[in-house]
Amino acid sequence: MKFGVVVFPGSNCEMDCYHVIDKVLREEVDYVWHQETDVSRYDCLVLPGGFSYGDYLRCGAIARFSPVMEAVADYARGGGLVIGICNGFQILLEAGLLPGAMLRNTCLHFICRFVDLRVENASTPWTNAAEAGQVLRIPIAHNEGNYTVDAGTLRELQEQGRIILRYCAPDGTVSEESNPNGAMDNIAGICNEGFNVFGLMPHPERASEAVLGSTDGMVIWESVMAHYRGRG
Amino acid sequence: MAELYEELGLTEGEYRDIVRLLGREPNKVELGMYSLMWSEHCSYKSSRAVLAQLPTRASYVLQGPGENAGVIDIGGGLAVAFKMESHNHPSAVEPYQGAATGIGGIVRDIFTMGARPIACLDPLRFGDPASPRTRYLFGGVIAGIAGYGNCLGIPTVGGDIYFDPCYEENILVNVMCIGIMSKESLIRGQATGVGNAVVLLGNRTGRDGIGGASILASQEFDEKSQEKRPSVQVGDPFTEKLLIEACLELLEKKLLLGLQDLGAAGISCACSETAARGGVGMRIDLEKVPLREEMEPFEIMISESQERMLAIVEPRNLEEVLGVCGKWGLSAVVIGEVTEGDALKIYWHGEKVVDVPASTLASGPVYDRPAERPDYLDEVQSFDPSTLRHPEDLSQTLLRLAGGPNLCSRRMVWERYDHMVQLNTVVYPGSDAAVLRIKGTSKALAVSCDGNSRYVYLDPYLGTQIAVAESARNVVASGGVPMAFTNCLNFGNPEKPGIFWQFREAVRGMADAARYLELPVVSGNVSFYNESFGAAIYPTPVIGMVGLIGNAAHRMDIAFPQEGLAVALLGETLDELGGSEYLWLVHGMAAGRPPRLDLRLEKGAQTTCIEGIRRGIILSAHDCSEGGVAVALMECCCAGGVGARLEVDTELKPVSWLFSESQSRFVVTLREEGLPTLRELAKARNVQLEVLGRTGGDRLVINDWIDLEVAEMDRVREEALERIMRG
Amino acid sequence: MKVSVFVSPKQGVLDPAGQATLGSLKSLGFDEVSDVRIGKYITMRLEGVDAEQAEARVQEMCERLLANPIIEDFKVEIEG
Amino acid sequence: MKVSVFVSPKQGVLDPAGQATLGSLKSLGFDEVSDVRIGKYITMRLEGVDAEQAEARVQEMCERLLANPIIEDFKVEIEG
Ligand SMILES: Nc1ncnc2c1ncn2[C@@H]1O[C@H](COP(=O)(O)OP(=O)(O)O)[C@@H](O)[C@H]1O
Ligand SMILES: [Mg+2]
Repeated sequence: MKFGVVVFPGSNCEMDCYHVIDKVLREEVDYVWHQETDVSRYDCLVLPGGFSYGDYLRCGAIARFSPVMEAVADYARGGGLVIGICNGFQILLEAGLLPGAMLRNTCLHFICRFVDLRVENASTPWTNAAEAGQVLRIPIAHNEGNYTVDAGTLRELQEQGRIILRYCAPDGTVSEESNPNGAMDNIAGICNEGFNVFGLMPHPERASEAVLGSTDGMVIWESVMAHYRGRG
Repeated sequence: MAELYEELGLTEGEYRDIVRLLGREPNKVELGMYSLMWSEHCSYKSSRAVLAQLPTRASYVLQGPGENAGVIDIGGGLAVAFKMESHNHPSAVEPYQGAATGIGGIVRDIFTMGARPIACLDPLRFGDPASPRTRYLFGGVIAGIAGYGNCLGIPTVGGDIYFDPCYEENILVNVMCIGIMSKESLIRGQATGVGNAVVLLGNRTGRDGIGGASILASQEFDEKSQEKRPSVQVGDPFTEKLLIEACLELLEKKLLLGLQDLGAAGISCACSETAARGGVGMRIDLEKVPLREEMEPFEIMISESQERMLAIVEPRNLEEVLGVCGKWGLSAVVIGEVTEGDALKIYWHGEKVVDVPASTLASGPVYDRPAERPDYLDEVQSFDPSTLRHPEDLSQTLLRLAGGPNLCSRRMVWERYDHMVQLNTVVYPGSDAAVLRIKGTSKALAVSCDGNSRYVYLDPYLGTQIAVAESARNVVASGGVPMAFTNCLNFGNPEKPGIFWQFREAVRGMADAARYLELPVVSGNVSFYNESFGAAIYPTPVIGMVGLIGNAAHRMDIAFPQEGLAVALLGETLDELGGSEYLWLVHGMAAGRPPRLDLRLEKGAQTTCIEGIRRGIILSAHDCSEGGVAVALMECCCAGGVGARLEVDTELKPVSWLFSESQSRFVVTLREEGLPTLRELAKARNVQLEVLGRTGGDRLVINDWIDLEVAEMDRVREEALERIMRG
Repeated sequence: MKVSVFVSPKQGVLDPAGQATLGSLKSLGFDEVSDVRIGKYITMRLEGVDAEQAEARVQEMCERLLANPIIEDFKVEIEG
Repeated sequence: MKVSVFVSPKQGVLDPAGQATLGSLKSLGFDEVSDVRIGKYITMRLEGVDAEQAEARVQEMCERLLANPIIEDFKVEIEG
């Protein structure tokens, strides 16, 4: 399976994603510079975390006009697998590939720590290796992860099973106390209608090696690999 | 010129030296450059002679002090660059931007050497935690470090924080950065090769910090500082991130001969230092410098606009260099060339405005300042803690320490920092040292920052020795072998004999400890004039220690890992409450003598601990520092969520055993069967080993002195800082 | 030509910064404040266009980049 | 009473967000833009004060909390 990790000026998790794909998953991987216009050779695109364009103006607002984003949009429309992590998620929102927008965390500061996430839909390309209701321990690291969307779209997301991950307590209870950033309905990750585009605030690449304290992020990588190989 | 040199902070003697060196009177621009380059901040004129006694060499030191950062060889073709720096005054004026640009500056020092920055640490000192000013400064500084460091994608993995009224007006913001590189990529801030191009990379130049850092850092701080406000530098972490990537790419492609960051005194400093180090001259056409606004030549020379670098490039590589910068969206402009001789000549639209020997700018005067032991020492040292009445309820006393500003958990701080990015952090903040794995090898680095200035105030020589020893001990407790350290020396006005004596004694203590423990000092920074309204801060040397863990599997943290383990104390506990946190928090006193330090025992305890870890006997380790063994035990319990039941047999009074800050001690856990070996290891080094009891349960119980629920201690520790900062 | 753009959080959209600022103002004793919303104040210069063209162009800039219609409203002012 | 506060980066102070936005506008083809600066647009309601009192109070709020006088300028507008 061949992954492409898209690099925007100011991305800073691209090397982490590359490392995990290359050294842990042992799959093929390239960096894709934001000025490239052809991404057709990849089986999955990763939009990594970081501060593209310094998060200036609004997170992801400037990056979404990078030339590569038109190619990413075409790729997604054709059913290609796209995962946006943290800033990558914000870029997908700004580009309209996923619905909604990000506000500042209600605590108004950056938060970097492990959180618990409940898998709400385990029959997606991104979560088929999990069981519905399974709790994953994966770190977040962001300033703007307070997801918001209009009521109609929220209902759609809920009804179509497009809310993939929600912040929860270690026992899986979804509550206000387990919401680190104020996100609507505790949303940590969502998909598009076709389920081929996935955006999430937590960083699975930071939880893919035992030495880093958790391997729960592997669920996501293993799911997408299984999906690609027709087993998902 | 007479009024001008005084106004610029030069003495009459210095002015005469300049005239003698030039063989003529300097013009205004030249004088301004000398005033900055010969300022304390840039020239180290008061400290240089004293610093000469520090040991700086070891077989593995690739670069000692004198460059942008120190570099050590860690084997396997890899090297580590690191340095610490202060951004105290700018942070007191504008905490967010001051701290942010502090991170920016130290990070540039690291990638300037050819290393990829892999971690930052931030030793901070604030005033009274109850004052609104402290809360404002604290909030701004933390946000600034987070705002800049997080954006760069460099994890901030450690630091330390002390609150003391002595820092009320002069907070300290020290920052350390560590980078990793292949040995061959080491590059220096040198200009070589006549005819080579001098290229300015990065942000455009504006009026930032004009008369800023160098002047601010070289004068005492009082009401006048208000007027200096407009010169505050604003950080642009996005451009810095691009600079890191562009410079590392340029270096990897071997396109640069020299690289130098622009810091204090801007272009003046970068040009004169690179030319002087390379023994060449330089011609600069100042009008080529890209500007944000209209500026005078003098202003351009000294502007401290951030996120700029100076590179020396062979003409045949120019096009490729500009190409790489263009790819990263960075401006890169040839502003001059390397010339024969040693003259720095600066032109403004063809007219020569400066013509001075570069070396005379780069090496300023050296002073041997008068030093005199200050009077306060006799008074504070003669205090005898044994005359005190101690509280009856020791559990409550321990809780009070746990929730006190200096000992409570710093989680709310490090959780605002991205401490995980780059996927190297394998022991998170909250332990003794942070541990960073080195991908592609079995190795890891352990890094820690330390400096208890109350000890240094009470005894500058001993206090500074302790800072070195404690920093090494933190590295050891994390499984690392200390290799080398950097430091930042924060002191008052060196022109005052009492302050200079503190400085001299502190450096002597650092040198002696470093020599005994065989730890070279590879880089550092001096910040003088930390005074306001005539009152100086405590003398505050801060140590930044780097150690190597040969096998990352041997990394260690402080948490009691499971129930049923033996809890042992390595090292001896003495009746030493002088200078302790207990004395400060409970009795409101900073007095007495700091704890003793026997460097032989220190080394013995450290090697015992390391051996025990390497042989897999020791399963958790924590050094004892502020708050004594009681606080250390509490931290071990809270970190692991595991209690302990301990029986202590001692002649000492309970408070002394619990809260004395005796040095050279570790709390360790191990399995029963490991005890005989650890006993042997300790005995061979004359180190005491005392088994205190067993881990287990959900309480910490020590004799009939302490009986506390782990969950309660944890809650008190974790909630304290946020509560204190809410006011 | 000088142009100002005012971007503000849409009615009904949460404004965490505004709420926190309101809280701080109250705790500083500014009890008369009852609602705070924080948006962006963007100023720019435009060259070689007249006011009418400018209006249209800036409108377009807002729609494409300067504001996010899901969470923000904007208004434009041309100073000439 | 409705009050607006406009906070902008002081002349000469670096404005990285403005620079990045300018770059982006240019690459989107808005060549006529020559300078962008990004500040804050704060709106609030004040109860039980008249315009003159409001002016003075908001001025104070700006100095104490809403603007950072070291790097920012501000202006106040009372709408009544
Ligand atoms: N300013 C800070 N930034 C990040 N981490 C910090 C900071 N201050 C303290 N820490 C972390 O908190 C832990 C406890 O610090 P400290 O009490 O100074 O440790 P020690 O006494 O072992 O030197 C350490 O892991 C340290 O790195
Ligand atoms: Mg320690």
